Amino acid sequence: MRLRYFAWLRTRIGTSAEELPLPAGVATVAGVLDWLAGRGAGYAAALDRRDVVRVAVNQEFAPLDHPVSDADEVALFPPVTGG
Amino acid sequence: MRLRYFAWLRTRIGTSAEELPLPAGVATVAGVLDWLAGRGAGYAAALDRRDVVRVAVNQEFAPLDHPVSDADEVALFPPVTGG
Amino acid sequence: MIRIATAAFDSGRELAEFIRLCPASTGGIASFTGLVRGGGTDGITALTLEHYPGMTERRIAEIIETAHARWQLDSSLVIHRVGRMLPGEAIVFVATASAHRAAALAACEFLIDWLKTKAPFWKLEETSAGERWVEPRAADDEAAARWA
Amino acid sequence: MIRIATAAFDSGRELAEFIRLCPASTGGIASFTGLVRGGGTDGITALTLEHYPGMTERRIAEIIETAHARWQLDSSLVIHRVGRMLPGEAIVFVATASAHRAAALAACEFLIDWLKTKAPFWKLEETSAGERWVEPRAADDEAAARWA
Repeated sequence: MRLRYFAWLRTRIGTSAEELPLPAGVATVAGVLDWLAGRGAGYAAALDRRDVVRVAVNQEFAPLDHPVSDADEVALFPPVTGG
Repeated sequence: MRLRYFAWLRTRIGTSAEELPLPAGVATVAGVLDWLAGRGAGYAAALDRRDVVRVAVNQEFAPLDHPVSDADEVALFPPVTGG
Repeated sequence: MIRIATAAFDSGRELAEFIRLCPASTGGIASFTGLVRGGGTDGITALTLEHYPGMTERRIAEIIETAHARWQLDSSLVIHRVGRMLPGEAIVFVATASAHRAAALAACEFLIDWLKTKAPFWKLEETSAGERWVEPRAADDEAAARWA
Repeated sequence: MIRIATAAFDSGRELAEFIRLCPASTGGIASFTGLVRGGGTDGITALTLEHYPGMTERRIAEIIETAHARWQLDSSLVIHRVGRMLPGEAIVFVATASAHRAAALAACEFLIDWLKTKAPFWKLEETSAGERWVEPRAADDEAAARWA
């Protein structure tokens, strides 16, 4: 699975992208967030407030129950502030 | 009194401006319109449909009962269509 | 700022200059450009804008004053062309600047709505069939009335 | 038309070029320019816009498609700056063209409202006190929700 991080999720996790194999049993966006939160202090800090974490799967906004597979690009970022 | 005509009121009356002494007894915008309508065929044609004639006295929009004096500039024109 | 233009002007250049003069507090600039429409079934070949020198500037100044009283604007600009112009040329340009976009956008829309219905300008269209004075549109009156 | 700009751009020049390419049927062009605000008590010294290459363009394309489905537009343009920029520089430029002004004005406002809330961009402000990621504003969400 390709993971991408933006804005303060990127700075807290400490990288903008990484390739990680999707663990067995992780099949939804919520599952990905739970799994990542356990990967270390940076991840935990980034995912501390889940209500302000947004997710895109294959570059489309995705809700927590959205399915994910190992072939997906999953991006995590805060609410957008462009324009 | 200085009279000014714009758009199709100007073309029907045949002039864009004229100086005419205000007749005795004419004291309002409505009075001016009645008086002018009797001055000839061009004026009558221009003032045929009073509901689409707008008036400004001294460059301010004025209703039919607005007072006029011989020192005023009175302008007659159709509804505006700028912008 | 108000300008009655007797020759063609370039909206892009006006917008650039307007933005250049905005204070540091400006966060959003809205603009509207009205063009002489060409082509179509009515086939306008030229448009002549008549105005009432003196009263026109005064009315535009009042409309701008109303906008500044209603919205917190850093600046505003109205340019209105007069005389004869061709399809594709700009008739009117409005720009507004504010700290926040909502004020700039609303004031820009207000200015063009009121310019269309409350400032002394009259349009004469030329088509292959001859000349005709443009009739006021009920939609313009309704648009202007929204701000009352 | 969509453009992600990595260097400063000139809204006036963009508006001029946009108008030049409008068809003969266009009667009104609305535009909005968002600037990096300077000065004030927060004293922003620079702003960095981060985006999600690929998804950002895709989302903007969808937002533009929504605008064209909702209003009769002759054309539209969105330019969004990314990277580090200074006070007074343009962050975003939106332009819309239509036969009639109401469509152009509404679509322009819609586009900027949705760009602010539905396209992946993130603002990092630099001030004398350090850097901070900009928080989303409830007013922006409310503005975007008006069009739902």
